[in-house]
Amino acid sequence: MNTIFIDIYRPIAILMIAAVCFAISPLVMAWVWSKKFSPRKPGPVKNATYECGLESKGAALIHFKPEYYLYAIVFLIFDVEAIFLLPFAVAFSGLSVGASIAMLIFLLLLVEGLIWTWQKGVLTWV
Amino acid sequence: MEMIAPEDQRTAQSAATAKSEDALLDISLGPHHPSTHGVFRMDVVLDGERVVKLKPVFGYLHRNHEKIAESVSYLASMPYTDRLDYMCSLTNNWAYALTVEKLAGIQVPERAEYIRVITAELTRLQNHASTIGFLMQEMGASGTPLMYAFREREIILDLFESLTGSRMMSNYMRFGGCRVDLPYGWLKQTEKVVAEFPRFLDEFERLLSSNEILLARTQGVGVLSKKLAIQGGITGPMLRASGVNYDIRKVDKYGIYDRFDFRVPIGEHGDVYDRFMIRLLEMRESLKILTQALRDITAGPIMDTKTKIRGFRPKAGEAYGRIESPKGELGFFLISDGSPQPYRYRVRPPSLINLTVLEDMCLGASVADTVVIFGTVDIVLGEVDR
Amino acid sequence: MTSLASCLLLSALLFSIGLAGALIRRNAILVLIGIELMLNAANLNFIAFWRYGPNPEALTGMMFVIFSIGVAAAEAAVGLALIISLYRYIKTADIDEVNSMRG
Amino acid sequence: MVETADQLFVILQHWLVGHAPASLRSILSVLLPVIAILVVFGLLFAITTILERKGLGRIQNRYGPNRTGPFGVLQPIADAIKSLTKEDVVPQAADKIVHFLAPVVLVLAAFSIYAVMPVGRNMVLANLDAGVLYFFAVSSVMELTIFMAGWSSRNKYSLLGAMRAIAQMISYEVPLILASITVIMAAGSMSTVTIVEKQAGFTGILPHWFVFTPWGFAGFILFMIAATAESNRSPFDLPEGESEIIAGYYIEYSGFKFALFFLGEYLGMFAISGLGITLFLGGWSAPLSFLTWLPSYLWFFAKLLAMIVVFIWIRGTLPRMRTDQLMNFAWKFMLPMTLLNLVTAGVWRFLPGGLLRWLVCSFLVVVPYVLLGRGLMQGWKLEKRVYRFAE
Amino acid sequence: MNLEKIKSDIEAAVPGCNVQIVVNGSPSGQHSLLLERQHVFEIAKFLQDDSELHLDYCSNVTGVDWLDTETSEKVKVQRLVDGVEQEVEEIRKTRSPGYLEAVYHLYSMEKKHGPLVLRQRTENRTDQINLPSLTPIWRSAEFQEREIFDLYGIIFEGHPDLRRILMWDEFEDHPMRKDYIEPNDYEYEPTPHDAVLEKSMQH
Amino acid sequence: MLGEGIAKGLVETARNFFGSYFTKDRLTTVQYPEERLPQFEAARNFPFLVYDGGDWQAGLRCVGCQICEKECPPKCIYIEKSKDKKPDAVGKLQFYPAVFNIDVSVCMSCQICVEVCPFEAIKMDTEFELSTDDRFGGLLWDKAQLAKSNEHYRKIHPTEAAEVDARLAEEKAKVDAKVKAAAENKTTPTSPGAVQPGSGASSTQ
Amino acid sequence: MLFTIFATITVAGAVAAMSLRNLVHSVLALTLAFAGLAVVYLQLGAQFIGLAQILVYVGAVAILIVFAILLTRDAEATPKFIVDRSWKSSGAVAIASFGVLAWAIHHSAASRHAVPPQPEATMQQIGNGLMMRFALPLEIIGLLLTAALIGAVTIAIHEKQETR
Amino acid sequence: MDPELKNELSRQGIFTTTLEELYNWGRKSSVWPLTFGLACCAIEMIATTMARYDLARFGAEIFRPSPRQADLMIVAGTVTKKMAPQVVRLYNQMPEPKYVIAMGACAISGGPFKQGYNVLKGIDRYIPVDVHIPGCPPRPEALMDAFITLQKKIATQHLTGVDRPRHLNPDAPSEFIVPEFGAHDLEPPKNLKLWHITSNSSPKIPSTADNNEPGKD
Repeated sequence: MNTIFIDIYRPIAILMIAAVCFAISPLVMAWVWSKKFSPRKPGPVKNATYECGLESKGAALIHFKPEYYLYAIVFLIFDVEAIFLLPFAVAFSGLSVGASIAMLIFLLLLVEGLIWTWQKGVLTWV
Repeated sequence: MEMIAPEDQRTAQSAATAKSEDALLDISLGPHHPSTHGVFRMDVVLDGERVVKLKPVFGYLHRNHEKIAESVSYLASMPYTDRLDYMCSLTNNWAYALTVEKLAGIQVPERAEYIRVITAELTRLQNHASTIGFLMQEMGASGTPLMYAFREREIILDLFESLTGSRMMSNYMRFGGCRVDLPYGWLKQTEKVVAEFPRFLDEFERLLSSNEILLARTQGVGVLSKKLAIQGGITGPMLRASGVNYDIRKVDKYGIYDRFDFRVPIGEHGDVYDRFMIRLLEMRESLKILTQALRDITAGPIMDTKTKIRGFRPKAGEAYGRIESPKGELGFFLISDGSPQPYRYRVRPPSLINLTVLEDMCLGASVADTVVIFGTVDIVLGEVDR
Repeated sequence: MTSLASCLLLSALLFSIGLAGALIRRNAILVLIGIELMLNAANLNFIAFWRYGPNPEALTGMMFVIFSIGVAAAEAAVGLALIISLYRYIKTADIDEVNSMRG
Repeated sequence: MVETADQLFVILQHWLVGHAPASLRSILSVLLPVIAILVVFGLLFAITTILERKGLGRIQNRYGPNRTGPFGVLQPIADAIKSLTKEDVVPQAADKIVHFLAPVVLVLAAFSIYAVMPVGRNMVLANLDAGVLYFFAVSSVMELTIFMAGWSSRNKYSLLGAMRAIAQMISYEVPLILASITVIMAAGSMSTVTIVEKQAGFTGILPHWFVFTPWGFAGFILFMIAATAESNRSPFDLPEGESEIIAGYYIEYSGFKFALFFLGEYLGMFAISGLGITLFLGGWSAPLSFLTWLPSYLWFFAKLLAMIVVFIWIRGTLPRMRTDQLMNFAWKFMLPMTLLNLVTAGVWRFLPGGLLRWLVCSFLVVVPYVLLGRGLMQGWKLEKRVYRFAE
Repeated sequence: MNLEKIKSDIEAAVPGCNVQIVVNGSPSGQHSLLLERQHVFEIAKFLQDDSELHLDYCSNVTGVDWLDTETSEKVKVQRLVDGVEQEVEEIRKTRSPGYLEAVYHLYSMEKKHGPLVLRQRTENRTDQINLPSLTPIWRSAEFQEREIFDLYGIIFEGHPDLRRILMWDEFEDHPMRKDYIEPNDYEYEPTPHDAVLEKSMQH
Repeated sequence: MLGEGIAKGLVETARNFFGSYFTKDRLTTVQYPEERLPQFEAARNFPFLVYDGGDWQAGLRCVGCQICEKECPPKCIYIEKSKDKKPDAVGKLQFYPAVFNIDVSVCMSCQICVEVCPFEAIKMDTEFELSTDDRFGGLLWDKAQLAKSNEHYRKIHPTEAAEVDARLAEEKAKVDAKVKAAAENKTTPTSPGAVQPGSGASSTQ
Repeated sequence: MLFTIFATITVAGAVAAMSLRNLVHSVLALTLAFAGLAVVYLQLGAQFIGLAQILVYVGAVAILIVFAILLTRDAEATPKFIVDRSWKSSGAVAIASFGVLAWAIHHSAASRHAVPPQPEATMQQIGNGLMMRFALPLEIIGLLLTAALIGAVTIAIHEKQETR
Repeated sequence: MDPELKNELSRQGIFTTTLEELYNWGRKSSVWPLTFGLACCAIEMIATTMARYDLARFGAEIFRPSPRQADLMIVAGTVTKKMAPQVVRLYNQMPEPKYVIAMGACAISGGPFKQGYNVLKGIDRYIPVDVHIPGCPPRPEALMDAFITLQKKIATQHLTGVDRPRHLNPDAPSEFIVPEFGAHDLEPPKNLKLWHITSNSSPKIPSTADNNEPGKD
């Protein structure tokens, strides 16, 4: 089984490794450059958090409003829905009307949820 | 390194106590921020992305203009007025010259008045164009409208430079007239510019004024009610966008504005879109004035011959003079004690006073809106802080 | 070396880590993460049994996992909503404190 | 001859692999295309930066960079050298590891997408059965990296930008997937190669691209809007909204890490454009039947460049949207439209071919668009205004 | 606008108030009303609400510093009030305490007339420097009064947010006052001048 | 309709994009170091001192009257008057500036010095490429750096210079006439003793 | 060999997720565990499941958890004690359960089957199966998702209105 | 390298760019300014980037709003005492190599507002300035000239050796003291490590000698 696995995914794995190298190699080069020629000079002001030229006050712990979370819920549900839709879509050309209607019902169920949330005002960003 | 001012500490503390309740974020936009027109700073308290409190912080460009002016002669203040609202130095010149003329009772020759009107309206054109450009920049339009606006501004600046010698800091007007006469061919060139300017306005309107994103970003945002506008002493296009018909060119009829036929566009909603459109419409009206002024300008002297340039000493007394600068009512208040320097020299800066209602307009808006609303106030820091 | 046994062992390990986390950690979100891990361990079992089981053509195990992912998502959404709701009321996501507050 | 030109790189690869020692062959057969991807898209990134700067310049009545090298083409190299030798500042308060990982993982995810991108006939790294799903799975990792960047910087603006980025990207991911599903329904496969092959035929001289169907056209438009939002391009560039939150999530990044964010962002843009081309614009296939003699990869990159030009054009024109409008647009316009489009695609299959099908499906797409568009405009109370004048 | 009439109107509307007309000697002819501090608020309210005046717009607020030395300026203003009585004025010159002054320029947006100039004066320049704030009536005075507080040190009672506006909060001086001494940072002065030198020498 | 305005805007930018290849209006860039915009006659940047004739020391019109120093709003001019006198442009014996410094790092290019100068001695230059990394040396211009010939003045401000020249010539004629008249009355020149033998004025002329 | 690597990554991610002090780090580690698990799925021939795992868990659930963490703000300020008071007994339970499971796996007959060839599970098959045999569960899961959506939103929106 | 030799070699088509030249070329061709406008000069700075003058031609149109990504700080306008700490802090937060152009009279010396109580008399009291461009405000061309001057300056910097620029020298400081607000003035009023001019105790004597003094005996 491993052979199939390797055959399919080896290019992807090598691409990923190459991509990591691609990303890290300039950082390494930059590091070498800084060691060799241009020393890094950290300092209390230089490494302080940027805040429009003022001294940073307060921690950057932003308490977000629950809207973000509501959107995330709707997103999650529709993401999962997409997981079910994808195999259906692949098989769609060979499916009967009945199966398609089954999917339509599935969709309508979710649309119902969407309409409900819409009416609840969840989809309205405040 | 401790740099938090006591007032900041107070707000920090109050915000901290509020935070435990409602989890607010206080963030400062500026003094170094891409869209605060320089070094303005807004201390904003955010609830999510909604503004619940906004305190403008001034003084990052407080250049002591008034103090310096009180120690130099009347004439020497003239180049300093250029640097007040550095986008429109010619109207500043005019306001100052007008006030000194009031203070000393000087008459201005007719040709000079025409020149003043022409330069002031050109100034208004370039100021409004770049204001709209900057506003679009603040809406994130990658510079294109700003570039178009500055393309036109450069054409007008060429006129200014060929007349006054400098692109921005004209130092052109004098008590009782203007410094130099129009150079040869200037009027013709100006006529050409005025004739071609509507093309730019049309382009701008096609580019922007029906753009859905712009409509969505501006309509219903930053509404300023008529009542609050009057209360807060708002002037200029911002006031008129809120539905108040008050244009000092019409009210005071200073200079020779009563000779021209032009209209004052009035907004209804007082939102960002109105302020944007009022400026566009005002530019068209300015073009009308310019056409008339260029047609009617008379020959004659440009300086009142009785006025001395050096050793100018008005009688003791005081005068307040004001004009409709592109940003609003620009006033100068001078107290003379008979010496060559003004005893008190005060600028009534439209930019500063238009900011009075900034918080009221921004409450409940998002950060993005705040920046845009701030953009429509059209301030120049040199004038705000002086 | 991949075999059913190693898959199952990995699954058991994940399950135990999830269980340990869910039991030990005080933060409710981490408890939920632990539960999520345990669910994943179960999923792994389904896949492993589908792969090495007697009747892989039926895709039963796979289907089960698809549905399980759906259920897990629903669980996560509701669970986290509950935590947030709880946090809103008693300003903590610490289970111990929640317990102590309930007496 | 045409065939050779078309398969030039495939033949080249085989030839090179054939000359390599046997032990290296298998690895080399993968490594060559991988290196090709890195080089080609890395170069494309460089070209696009200069193209964008010059294109924006032209839109704005100016030249753009034209001094570094002939016509300014060496500008990206200068930028790279500058970035490489720039000091790397990591804020004291930052979460150092995550701060470092974020750009690396972003580039990793961005490059991984290209594994399923068919850039030409027989030129795909891995023809996965679930290729489109792979695309979405990997690109969803990019959202997380942006969060990592914004959160680890411990900066208010960056966190605000990161949250905006996530909210925006998750909101537009659903329409993106749903818009793609219509194509999968028509093609009956999630393999990117199969999808392209399905669009290879011609009727007369016109190709069988999915964009030339009512649902395909609507889907393409919706896909492109969602793609613009996914890749954080103007007018959806809120996460880095310069005029509001300064530089957004990468505000604290300097030196080459910052360049990596740029790289990742552009790679994401290419990838999503590539997917759009694959799904709707027939991938590598020629646009007109008499143009098939040109090599397939040329067509792909020509289409990609065209997409990039459109992105630049849009960026040069439009102002930025606001968070709430962006979100409302995603959930109240994009999502219903894509769902309806899904149904339209289903109806399309069950209706017999001919004019009726076109009419019905066009109707199904256009009417909701008009209704929703009107509704949204009215909901936001947007209108052209008339002003009164005082004399 | 007739200042005499306004004065009598005010005195009729706000009983017991004392309003003086300060005559302005310049050709501008903008004479002003000097208010005393007890009734300022009522007077301002009246000016704003009166249907005839309707001064709904406070354009400009200015702080002025009049030094308490025997300055000719101060006396000149007085002289103009008195017209020709120059000898009397010489006697008064012996003791003329300085004061800080706030000048308000009012207009009407509704009626489109103006300006009406109001003045308020403090008792002296050192300790009794409080004035009632007119911000509650005209909001446009908010920043301007803050500025006067910052630069002149007049404390406006009833101002909603009286903080320094232009200078930083740690700053202690009031730089627009006539006797303010600037910090000496003219170390480098390639074109030295009398005025600059004087400033440097003051330290 | 949703999208209509956006499309209009896109058309507008596209028109500008393609226009930039065809019309000068849509490609307004002037590529600075190679191409330059023509300088306007009125343009001004920093002052310079005009001298007549070939020798700047002798021909300097400035008489060191210090009016500009007093009137300069930012006080960037520093003048020390000479103790002796030398003949000026019109031949009248005048003082001259022993030291004339302008700190261009302070100058605000307001042209007030030019306006107040009764001797047409100080004029505005149009030179603007003055960037330097020498803060203290490079930006304090002394008399030698400031002195520029009348030809230069004529070149940059032809109309104005012509007027000035005419006026000066007139004055000179008047003075000449006076001198002539004086010479007819008295044989001795007005004040030859004031010109010291070692001064640059007499030795170079 | 490969399996060991990915299993190690998965376990390491899981352990890190459960033991790190900073919750955001935990989530990031958790995504690593999920990704590792997804690779294991791929290795087992379940391509669709593996990619769906990444899409749902890394792309959505992790984001959801991140939002939850940022919403419960004090959770990010690391508390002094991150573990339960009864962590010893809980740990023992976990270890014991692992022991039992491991013992069961070791002695199970199932693990001694011969390894069958890789089964085919194309998208086509999954789609057909989903729409034919599993159509009813599909509808039920649709219902469940809708219910979860409504339920979760109800719980959260309650807050939203309260904070206004 | 000897310029004649280099010319000879490049004429022969030989690629002779040394590391140092490549480094300097890269730096000078890609100078990203900080979005940083203070006053009047800022408008001219913006005008410089606009279509007529187009600073972008030099590869410098990427105005970065964050100091972390910027190379060049154009101090465009009057630096007030209230703003000075922020300017210095922003400068400090920029990563090396970083350059400063003091644009306009105000930034160099306080300019016309020099006599103001709240105006810093030159930004070089706190941060090192690479190029000064006088003018009030300098024309856009003048700013471009300053930019070219800066590019020339960068091009002549050496990678090693005693005369190497600050950012290559491990001992040279990269951040400078941020002044604090005092009761009457900034504390300290100047950075003594940078500000070499000692107080001119006899200010009547100009600090630079006049060479060609005709009247001096």
